[in-house]
Amino acid sequence: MSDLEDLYREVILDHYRNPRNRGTLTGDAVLHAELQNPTCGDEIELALAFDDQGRIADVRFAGRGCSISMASASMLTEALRGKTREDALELDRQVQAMLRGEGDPPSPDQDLAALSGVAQFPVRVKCATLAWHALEHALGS
Amino acid sequence: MSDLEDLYREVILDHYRNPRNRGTLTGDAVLHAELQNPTCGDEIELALAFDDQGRIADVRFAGRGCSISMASASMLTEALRGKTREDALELDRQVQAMLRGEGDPPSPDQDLAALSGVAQFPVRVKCATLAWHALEHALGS
Amino acid sequence: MRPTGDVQEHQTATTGLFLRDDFPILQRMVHGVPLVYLDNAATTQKPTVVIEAEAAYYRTSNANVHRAIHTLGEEATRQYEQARATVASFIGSPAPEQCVFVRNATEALNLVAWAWGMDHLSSGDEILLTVMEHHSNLVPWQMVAKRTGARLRFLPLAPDGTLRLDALDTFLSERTKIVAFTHVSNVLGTITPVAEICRRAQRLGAITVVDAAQSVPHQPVDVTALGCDFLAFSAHKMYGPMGIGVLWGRLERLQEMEPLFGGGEMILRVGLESSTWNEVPYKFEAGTPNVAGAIGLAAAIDYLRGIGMEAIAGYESQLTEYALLRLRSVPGIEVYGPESPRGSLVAFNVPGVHPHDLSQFLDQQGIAIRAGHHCAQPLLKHLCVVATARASFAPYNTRADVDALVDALGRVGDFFGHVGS
Amino acid sequence: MRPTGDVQEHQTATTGLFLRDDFPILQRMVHGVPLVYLDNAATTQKPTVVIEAEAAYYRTSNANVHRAIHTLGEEATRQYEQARATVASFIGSPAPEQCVFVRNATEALNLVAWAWGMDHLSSGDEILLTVMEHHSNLVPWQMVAKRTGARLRFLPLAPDGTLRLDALDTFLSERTKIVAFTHVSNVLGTITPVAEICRRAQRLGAITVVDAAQSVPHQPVDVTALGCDFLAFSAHKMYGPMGIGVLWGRLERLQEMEPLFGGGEMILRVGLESSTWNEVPYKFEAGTPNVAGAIGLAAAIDYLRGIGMEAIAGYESQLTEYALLRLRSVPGIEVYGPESPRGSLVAFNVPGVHPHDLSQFLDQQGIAIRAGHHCAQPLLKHLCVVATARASFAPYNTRADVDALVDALGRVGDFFGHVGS
Ligand SMILES: Cc1ncc(COP(=O)(O)O)c(C=O)c1O
Ligand SMILES: Cc1ncc(COP(=O)(O)O)c(C=O)c1O
Repeated sequence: MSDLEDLYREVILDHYRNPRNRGTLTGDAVLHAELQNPTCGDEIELALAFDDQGRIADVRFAGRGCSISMASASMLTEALRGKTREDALELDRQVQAMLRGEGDPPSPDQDLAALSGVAQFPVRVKCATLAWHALEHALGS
Repeated sequence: MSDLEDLYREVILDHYRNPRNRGTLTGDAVLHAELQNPTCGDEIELALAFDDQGRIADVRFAGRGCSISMASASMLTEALRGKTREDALELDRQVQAMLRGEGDPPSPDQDLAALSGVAQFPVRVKCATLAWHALEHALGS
Repeated sequence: MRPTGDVQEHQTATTGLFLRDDFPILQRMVHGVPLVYLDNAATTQKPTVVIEAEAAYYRTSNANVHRAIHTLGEEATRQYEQARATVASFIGSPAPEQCVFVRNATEALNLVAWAWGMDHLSSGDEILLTVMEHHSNLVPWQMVAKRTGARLRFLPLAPDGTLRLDALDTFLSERTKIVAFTHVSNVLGTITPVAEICRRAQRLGAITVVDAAQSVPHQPVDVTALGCDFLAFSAHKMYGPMGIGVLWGRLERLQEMEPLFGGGEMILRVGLESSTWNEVPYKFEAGTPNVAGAIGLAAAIDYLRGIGMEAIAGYESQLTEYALLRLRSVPGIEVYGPESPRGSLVAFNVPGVHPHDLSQFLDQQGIAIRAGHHCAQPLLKHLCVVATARASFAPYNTRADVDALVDALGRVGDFFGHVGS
Repeated sequence: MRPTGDVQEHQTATTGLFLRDDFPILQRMVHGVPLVYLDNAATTQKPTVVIEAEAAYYRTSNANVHRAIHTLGEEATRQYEQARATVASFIGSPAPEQCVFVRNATEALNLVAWAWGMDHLSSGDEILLTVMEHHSNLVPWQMVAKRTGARLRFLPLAPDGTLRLDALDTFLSERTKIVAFTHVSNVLGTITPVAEICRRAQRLGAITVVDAAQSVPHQPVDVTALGCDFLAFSAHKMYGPMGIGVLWGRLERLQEMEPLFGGGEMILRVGLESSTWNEVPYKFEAGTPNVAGAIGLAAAIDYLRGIGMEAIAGYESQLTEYALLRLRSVPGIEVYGPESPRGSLVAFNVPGVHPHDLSQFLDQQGIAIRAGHHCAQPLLKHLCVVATARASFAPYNTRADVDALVDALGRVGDFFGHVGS
């Protein structure tokens, strides 16, 4: 079962079982996005709060989905904190490329690197990108 | 070329080269019909005049088409003369059955019997039945 | 192909009612283990006779139909119309011309919705559906309702997943112009009482549209006995090719219906400004049809008849009963839909494991099931779930396939472990 | 398949540019003589690689696409989307998603007419067509004009069968919303200056729809160079399977266009009362698509590319020139259409012999041509004929095939004799 273990690496299952930053945010400086995966109906809501310097101060997610989509969302919330809008979009580009099998992980020692196995499972790529597409919507890009 | 000669029997080619009863009719007791073969655009117009006893006194046809459709029309005009509406429809049924390969010619010594070879050529059946469908339209059946 | 025989004998056999050897893909390995294909409600596998029927047509008789005066054209036309006659006799259609060839059940349902609906619906009219319709029998009616001002209503379900027939009279009225509903639900497996609904709908002057995508492949279906106005199904779910399906209609309905698509074949006479239509069914078949597909569908029907639809229904119902029994032994599992009668499919959820993950896990052991909303989002919302897993059976499946599935389900919890929320 | 090579060499060869052995049906005898297939504009024959591509798909990877999380589903989805990418690169589409899979060119044209036309046309608007359109690019516009109150106008032909481009400016105005026209006429063989018409139409804000059913199979076609908004063609006329075709569109146009059919796959979210659509191209592909057909089309494109579209165009143009020359030697023959450039087909009439009879006579000698109105009744009325014969060529045809045709035409008068009127 090596393929399967490559997809479901321990760190992914950990994020799935113990999701980070679940919840939502309110306030004027908060950007929201809500997205659905047409393949399966899985849903995600993302909320981003910026600080005065234009950096992401807090990120929360809510929704229902499979281990891949929920772990990807959980990792996203951790990876975005402290980033500017431009940095966030750059990370998004790198992650999307990795998920399509067209690039290396943004940083090999991040949890996100564990998602690189998804590229072998084209139908699951949609699960893994759901949170990242929501990010693009939230940032209006 | 036996198949071809079976389709194009001499009497058919004769009716095609020398069509009987071409033209049209006018008057109150005249029934008209105009029909087109969707396969090819061939057209036929049929005119039927009845006498006091309800018998067909005169039949004329006009139109453009292939040898099979024109010969069939020409033969129809000859075969109908003197027939009542019911007799004409009975003949129509017999000819249509023959053309579908499901029945004998109405009368083996009539010119119409020559059309029995058409049954082997399904696409041409539409050509041969054009005049007879026009007859049904004219008789309102 | 197996001769129609003693059904009893096959039920216990491990070889299936269809011979697995008839289906080349079933010899295939997936992740190093033999394929166990349990996604038949999505699409079925194809026997060699179907694959070969299409190939043979292309190798020997390929031509455009209806217009050519040459040998290939005549052969192609004869085979295409013979396929229509085969379909007609399979579903008890009084005449072949009542069977319109389309791409799939979805197109058939859209054709009725647009071509019949647009000219016969107006503001205040009602279209009665059920909450368990596949999107293909829901979205077209939403679109047509929006254009015509008609209103959609939905017959509810009883807690066991059957239709609330007792509520039918409160939903049916003189305003009801169309009642469109599935014969077999692709999620719950519910079998609806088509004949009774049609009778009650027609008494009030409504026309009836039956989505038979999940029934025609699995049980004898006779349009005359059902008494419906329209019936839709797809070849690819009944062992036939993709790209071909059927809309069956009552002759009067088809005759009073304007064509939706214009083009070659469907016309009688074309002028620059306007045209007149050819007769039924040709007025609905604009452009070059999928001749090979129709021939492949006829080959599938011949294959099915060689076994017998009664035998197929009997075999599948026993297999599904066995699957229900075994699945219910999985701790915590939730199984959807009525007990019996039901179509040959079971939707379920295993606690703590999302259907996507479940499906991925099973695939690794060669088992193909479906996970998701099954194109029935309103029904899933009604069931309060975002997705389910679904195993669906064909006569090449066996008890051993069910055992493989259930055994794997027993291991899935260990793999994903306990999930908090 | 023959490697791209010295075109000169092939022109004189008697074997064709395609290897006849690649096409199983060409081995066939008709009435005891070898088949000479000259009805390629109606539908082309299929090489083994295409027949086998469909069969191989069914034998190894058949599944429903886009939703399944299992190996077969992933393979099927990958092959289906790969086929879309193959189509896109073949016609120079900036992106694969601009290629919508439909049944045939007819459906593609109807989709534009209904889905784009219904929402963008209103009373007083004009749709500009030409008098030589195939019914598939005429009847849909008649239907939509009738529903919207738009008016049809027709660009006339010069006596030689070319478009009266000099009249274009008098037909084009701010009222013109759509200009829909054929790239290559299926009767006259006329090749229209697509890029110029698109440029002039777009200057006035009209969208352009190109019927490429007779061009994509025979010459390099690049949608970017043509500059059109939509382009339609069928696989079965380009050595691919029946039941699959393509609507290509500019991204903005496809995005602003509502879907016509509702159902599975084309939705994002479905509620009971309303739904939201999936993205392009999926919102136009409701229901289970013809996956095998798309894969077969991609195999046909690979086959064509192996030879090269330039080589094909060159070979066919020389063969057509030869056919024109030889046909004109038949006493009294009437040949329709311009001299050159022209598509690889010739429509003609032999005096005193109706095309039906001619076609039947030729069939007896193994020669398949077409006879009739070629789904272009308005054009035939313009030519003052009810029907014509038509020979149309593919790269498996040779000068020997043309010779067989012309020799037979020399004998047909004897058979039918002189016809009075
Ligand atoms: C110019 C032209 N347009 C459209 C069509 C319609 O193609 P199809 O029947 O494959 O939809 C044809 C072929 O019949 C054609 O020649
Ligand atoms: C009940 C039901 N209706 C309609 C459909 C649509 O069938 P198709 O995708 O072949 O058009 C399906 C299958 O997906 C179905 O299960």
